[in-house]
Amino acid sequence: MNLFRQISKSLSSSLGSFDHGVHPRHHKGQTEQLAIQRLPFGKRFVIPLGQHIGAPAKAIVQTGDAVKRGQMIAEPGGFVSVALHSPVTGRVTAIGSERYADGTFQDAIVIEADQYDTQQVDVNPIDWESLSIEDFIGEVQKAGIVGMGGAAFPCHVKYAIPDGHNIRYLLINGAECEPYLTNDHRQMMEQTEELLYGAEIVRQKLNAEEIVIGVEKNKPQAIKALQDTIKPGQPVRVVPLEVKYPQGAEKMLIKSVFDVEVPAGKLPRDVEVAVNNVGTIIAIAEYFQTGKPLIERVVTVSGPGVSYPANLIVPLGTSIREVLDFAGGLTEETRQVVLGGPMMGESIADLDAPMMKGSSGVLALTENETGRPQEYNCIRCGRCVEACPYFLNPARFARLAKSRMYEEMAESYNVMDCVECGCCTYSCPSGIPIVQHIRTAKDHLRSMKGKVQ
Amino acid sequence: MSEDKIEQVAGAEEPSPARLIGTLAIAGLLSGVIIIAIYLVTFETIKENKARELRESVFRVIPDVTKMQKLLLKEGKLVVSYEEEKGEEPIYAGYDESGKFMGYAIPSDGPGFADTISVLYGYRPADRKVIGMWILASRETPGLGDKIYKDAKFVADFDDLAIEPPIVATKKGKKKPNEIDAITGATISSVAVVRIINKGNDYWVSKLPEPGSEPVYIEVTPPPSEAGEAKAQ
Amino acid sequence: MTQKDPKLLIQPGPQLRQQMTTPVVMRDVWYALTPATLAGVWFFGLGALLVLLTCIAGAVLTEWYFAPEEKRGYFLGDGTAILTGWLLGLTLPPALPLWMAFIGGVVAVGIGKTMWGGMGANIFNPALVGRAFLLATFPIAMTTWTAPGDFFTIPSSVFALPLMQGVVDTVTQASPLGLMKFEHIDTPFFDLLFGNTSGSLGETSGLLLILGGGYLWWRRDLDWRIPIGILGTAMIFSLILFIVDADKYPGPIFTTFSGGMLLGALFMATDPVTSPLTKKGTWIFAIGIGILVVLIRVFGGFPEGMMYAILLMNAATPLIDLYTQPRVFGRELDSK
Amino acid sequence: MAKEQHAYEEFMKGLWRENPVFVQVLGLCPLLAVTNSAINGLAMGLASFFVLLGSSILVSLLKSYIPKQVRISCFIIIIATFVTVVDYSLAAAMPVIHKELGAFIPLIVCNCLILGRMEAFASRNTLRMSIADAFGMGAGFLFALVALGGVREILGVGELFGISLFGPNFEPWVIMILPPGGFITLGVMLLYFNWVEEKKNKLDKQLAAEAGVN
Amino acid sequence: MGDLGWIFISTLLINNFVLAYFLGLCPFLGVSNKLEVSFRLGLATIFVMVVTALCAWILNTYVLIYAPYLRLISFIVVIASVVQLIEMAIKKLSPTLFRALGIFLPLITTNCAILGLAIFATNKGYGLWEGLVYALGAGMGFTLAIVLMAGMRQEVEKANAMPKLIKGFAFNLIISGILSMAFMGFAGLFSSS
Ligand SMILES: Cc1cc2nc3c(=O)[nH]c(=O)nc-3n(C[C@H](O)[C@H](O)[C@H](O)COP(=O)(O)O)c2cc1C
Ligand SMILES: Cc1cc2nc3c(=O)[nH]c(=O)nc-3n(C[C@H](O)[C@H](O)[C@H](O)COP(=O)(O)O)c2cc1C
Ligand SMILES: Cc1cc2nc3c(=O)[nH]c(=O)nc-3n(C[C@H](O)[C@H](O)[C@H](O)COP(=O)(O)O)c2cc1C
Ligand SMILES: Cc1cc2nc3c(=O)[nH]c(=O)nc-3n(C[C@H](O)[C@H](O)[C@H](O)CO)c2cc1C
Ligand code: SF4
Ligand code: SF4
Ligand code: SF4
Ligand code: SF4
Ligand code: FES
Repeated sequence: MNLFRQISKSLSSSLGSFDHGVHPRHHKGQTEQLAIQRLPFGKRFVIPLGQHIGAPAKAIVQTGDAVKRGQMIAEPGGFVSVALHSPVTGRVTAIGSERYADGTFQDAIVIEADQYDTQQVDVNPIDWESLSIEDFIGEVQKAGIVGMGGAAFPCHVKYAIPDGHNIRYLLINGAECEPYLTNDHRQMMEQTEELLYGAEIVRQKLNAEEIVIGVEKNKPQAIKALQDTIKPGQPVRVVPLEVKYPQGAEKMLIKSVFDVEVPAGKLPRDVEVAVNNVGTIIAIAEYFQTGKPLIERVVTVSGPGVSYPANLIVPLGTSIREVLDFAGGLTEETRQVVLGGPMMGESIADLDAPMMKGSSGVLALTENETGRPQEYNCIRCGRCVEACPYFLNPARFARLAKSRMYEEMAESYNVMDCVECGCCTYSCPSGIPIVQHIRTAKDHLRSMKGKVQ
Repeated sequence: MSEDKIEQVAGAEEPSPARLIGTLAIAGLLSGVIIIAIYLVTFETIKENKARELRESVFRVIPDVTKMQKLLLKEGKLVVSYEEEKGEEPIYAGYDESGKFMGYAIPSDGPGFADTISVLYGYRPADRKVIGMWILASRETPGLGDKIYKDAKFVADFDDLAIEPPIVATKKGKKKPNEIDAITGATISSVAVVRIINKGNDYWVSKLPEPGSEPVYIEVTPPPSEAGEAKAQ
Repeated sequence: MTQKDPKLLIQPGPQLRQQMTTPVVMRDVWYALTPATLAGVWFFGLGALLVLLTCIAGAVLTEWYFAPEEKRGYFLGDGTAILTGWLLGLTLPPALPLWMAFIGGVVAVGIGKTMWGGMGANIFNPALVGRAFLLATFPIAMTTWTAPGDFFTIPSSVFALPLMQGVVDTVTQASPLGLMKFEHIDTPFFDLLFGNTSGSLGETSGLLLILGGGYLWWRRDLDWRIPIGILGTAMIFSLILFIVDADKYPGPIFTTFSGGMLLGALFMATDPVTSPLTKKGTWIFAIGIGILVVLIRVFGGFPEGMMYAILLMNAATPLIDLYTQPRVFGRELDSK
Repeated sequence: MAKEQHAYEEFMKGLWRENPVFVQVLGLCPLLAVTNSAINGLAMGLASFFVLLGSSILVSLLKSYIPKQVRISCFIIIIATFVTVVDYSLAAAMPVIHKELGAFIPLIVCNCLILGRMEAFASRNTLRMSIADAFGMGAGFLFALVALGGVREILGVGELFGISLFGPNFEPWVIMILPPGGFITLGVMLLYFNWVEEKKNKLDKQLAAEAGVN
Repeated sequence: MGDLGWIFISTLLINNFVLAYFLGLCPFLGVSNKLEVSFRLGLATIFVMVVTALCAWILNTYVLIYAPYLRLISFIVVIASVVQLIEMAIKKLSPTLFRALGIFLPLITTNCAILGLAIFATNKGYGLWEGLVYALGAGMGFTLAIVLMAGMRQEVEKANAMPKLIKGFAFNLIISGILSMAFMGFAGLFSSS
């Protein structure tokens, strides 16, 4: 048995992948050859105070204030929180409730751009080498940098390594396993130098031994660009990965690259790894090279419902409508607009909602992609079980959730370990919205827990 | 009697162990008396019923007999027995009116389709033939396996059946003297009956006395049932 | 208010779905069964077709009767009632009285499926529940095999009055399994492959069944582990017995191609609803069936054990599922 | 008179409203094991009836003398005594039936219905009420046995109490007299009882609602 | 197949106490909603059955040949006392098990499977070894049946899809019927060849 395990283990590790997962068509052809373009500045920018995981930021400007591009307009609201900066030079016209992409209302700062400003910023490099780790973390927080891989988790928190832990590897997540998205791909090709520079900064600050960049094999140009740019002797390694969703989920990535499982409920640092998205690292590099905080990001605009797909640098706070208009507007057939990737992203209720730090893509989907099969009873085909990268039992979740046996889902089946990657729902022939059931269960369990405490 | 009175009885201080044991003893005694009484009342009839049933079965498998006696194997020899004796498998000898030996009735059992099948069959040592078969107990499927006793044709196949070479059940129509026709749809049960008889033969045939020297019928002895009854009294 | 974009859908993720849906899966099984069914009807004649259709009618009517009125279209739309009736029909003797076939369809769906809460909730294979019921209820009619014959001659037993016995007036002939079990007579491989033998309506043409199974495998509708596991186990087991005593025990080829082995392994054990969820569980399930089939066929009271083997392993499926839960990612790492 | 009414109530309760089999689902083992024909059901039912009645009378009479701690043992001894009596009497009077019912007569001892009645009723009530209760429960059990045996015999062999119902060409439903048939038939009968019950409840509710409106 | 082997297989599978003889239905239907408890009850039953077979043999050999009329009473009393002892032992050794089995331990005593075992073994005229193997087969058959049943019941209760009308005993009886039908497949095992 042991031997068998070892053989299967070595086999799976040689493939550079994790077990289970799904293979949706990746649809990246539309944009992967398109160079990143800059989206012209619009007129009105909406900067939500809570666009990252953790406490919302606190506004430090008032209605009527003039602000400059790159100027801090909100300070972190706690440790797990980051600063916000104005994406344009202009004037604060309002601070109040604004509509979000998902249709809810939340506090935001509204800035009217100054039509006549050049929107240039001064270059102010920061001497990172002399910073202590604490100061470095402070700088990253001040720069407003959050995870660009989708979760928008404040980046500096990951760098606050408690005593007794150390980081051996800085793992850069260039998997980009979500279909349609090519922003990471283009950045790895076009901003290779910045990426390696930023990685070196983080590596030195964290005292890591090596930088490892994991890239799915369907991005050969990115892999080549990286390999060509790495200087001999530099502690950087590029690992090509099997094309499979969710290769980019951090625990999957760690498994694929190092063949190590991060124990449930633990963080990557517990296996001596820090994981950052490509975009995150480039944002750090830019901040220390030029002093420019996180005020714009690269966004893929794609999908069959967009006339001219593109990879765009978008100033944060720009409305989704402007982004889409730049890409030629929506076609007649569009049924749905998604912020982020089609697997993890969310439907947009309101096109006037702003782009945020975590918005990696704007996708317009047609009937073909969004049509849902009629829901049938689970036929226990096991496809979801074979898809779940966390080896959970989604069929059981769906069944138990229907009979509202939430406690059992947690006690016997570890529902809380689910990362909601969507593989199960994707693969279910009976059209059961398993992830939705899981979310309901988790909400219920969390609220029960809240009540007990 | 009202509820509270019960409560009183129950809630009273622990009765002494002596009282408990006493109650149980009285209950036991009472029940013992009743049981022995009913036993004595019914004993004779039950015994008779059983004996009658046995006699009927034996008479069924050995044609033309009117008398029988029980035989036990003792130190390699068959001896006549009148009493309930444990441990030994009995067989029965049948005689006609004149006391002439007609054949043995041999019980045998073995696995059938459902549960154990118990068979009683008649055997005539003179020409080494099975001369009758009756099922004492079986749980074979009604409508299928139960044809081994409900199907007259099948039962009749055993009325004149050579035992050498060992009996076989065939599905192609019996041709040889040692063959019987298996019942269609109940082949398993048919084969089982055959196997059970072969098993009985394997065990008994070599142990039976030479033809001609069978135990003679002893008229004077009381029939087994009376012997038992005498003992009980 | 932004009502400029009224068409936008809001739905929770993931937005993408793979293409296969449950009704499509079920229809694929229909297509896969068609060649073997046509062959069965060709060999056994129109009577067989009537038996098959009656089974389907019994199954579908029962499904319809018990479905809530407003959801009838939905209940019947998944195509499983027809499939259940169809598969049941394929396992029946071609000259079975129609009223019995109808009862089989009713029991299959009524007790095999509806009672449990409809599609997906049952633990036992509905078609086999129907068949097991019929076999235990009408054992004689269910083991009366007619020989392949004239296409237009319908045995009069087919039209027996309800509750009354059928009189079989066509040629009856022991099935290859019966011949093997009770008389140790082998049937030529060629006949087993092409179906010119007596037996259940749809089980006789090995080749066409494999063709259908191959189609399902190609469509990814069935888990190849189940047929491979069953056939492999049964072949190994029977090979061992064959080596021990070639006169008494059937060989692996006969075992594989005779009786309901292929129909069961390819179409009935693979019923996703009643087989385990995980790969490991699936292997256990398949190997269990393989062992039980040979055990019952060779040592048991019935010539054919496929149905009982599948039902028994169906009963064990909840336990198999329970004990083959995959180890959750990142949990119990130390138990390695 | 009130008492009379009461006893009648107790009787009807056992026979129908709290039928030991269909409502309380007690005493299943002997019930299923012997009911492959109506006559066997009848015999078993009568035997159980007798044991229940006899034990009820005795327990009710002796209730104040039996200490609580050993009451179960005493009940069992009493029941076992009556069972032995039935066993021997049946063997003497009706050997054929006795052979059919075989080992299941002694198993009446284990019938939880009987022990349950001793514990729950006879040991707490007057002789009169206990008799009424035993009559009701016994009759209810008997009714269930005969009903189940009847259904199984009718379908299983096409006869009722040995009288052929459908003529010689009837195709018997063999499963009915086999064990699975026992389970399934009883299951379906319980289902029927549930259904009747639900219909009645619905009707009651409807009537109540109508009464409320008026 | 040797005689002992056949006795074992026969009671385990072919003439399963629950599924073919309808013995031990109360625990079979009553306790089979939880797998864990069912399994333990099964083990307890195996144990009690083996002890019962031993007691029955002793009684048969040394007591009942002199007083056959005491058969029923003596079986009941002896088995009840033995179970009482076991109950006390379990209470001491494993309070958890005791709690899990709850009221069912005493029920094992008045369980007809136990008495049935003693009576059938006597009727069949089994000796000591045959009786013990018979008990083992019967107990394991009971365990097999109740564990399968518990697995299925847990599963359907989770799915919770069956119509309200049939829930409960009716449903469990019909599942038992199907299981019993499936076990018919073992009929004739090792007796045909
Ligand atoms: C199902 C799933 C898929 C993910 N896919 C990606 C991905 O393709 N690329 C990526 O950078 N991060 C992805 N993530 C986020 C990573 O887990 C991880 O949070 C991120 O790489 C950390 O870097 P960041 O904090 O710099 O974003 C995914 C997360 C989940 C749960
Ligand atoms: C309270 C808390 C503390 C965290 N601390 C760390 C940390 O110290 N190091 C780290 O790499 N990630 C840390 N994370 C982030 C998670 O590992 C993970 O990257 C984040 O939830 C987003 O994951 P995703 O981008 O894969 O979706 C923390 C998350 C939370 C909620
Ligand atoms: C429910 C059922 C009960 C059966 N009962 C018996 C039986 O008691 N005895 C028996 O020999 N065959 C019985 N059989 C039939 C056997 O399984 C087997 O098919 C038969 O013995 C083969 O005989 P044949 O080749 O003559 O048809 C039964 C079959 C079924 C379906
Ligand atoms: C590959 C496959 C095999 C199937 N086999 C059967 C079968 O043997 N019997 C049956 O009633 N339904 C079968 N079905 C249909 C369906 O799964 C079944 O009716 C469910 O058990 C009903 O809940 C099958 C479906 C598929 C996809
Ligand atoms: S964030 Fe999602 S889309 Fe991007 S690489 Fe990770 S898994 Fe793939
Ligand atoms: S959403 Fe949760 S349960 Fe479903 S596949 Fe992903 S991790 Fe597994
Ligand atoms: S994929 Fe869907 S139908 Fe298949 S087992 Fe999972 S939940 Fe059930
Ligand atoms: S108490 Fe006895 S009769 Fe009643 S259900 Fe339980 S075992 Fe059956
Ligand atoms: S009646 Fe058989 S166990 Fe209760």
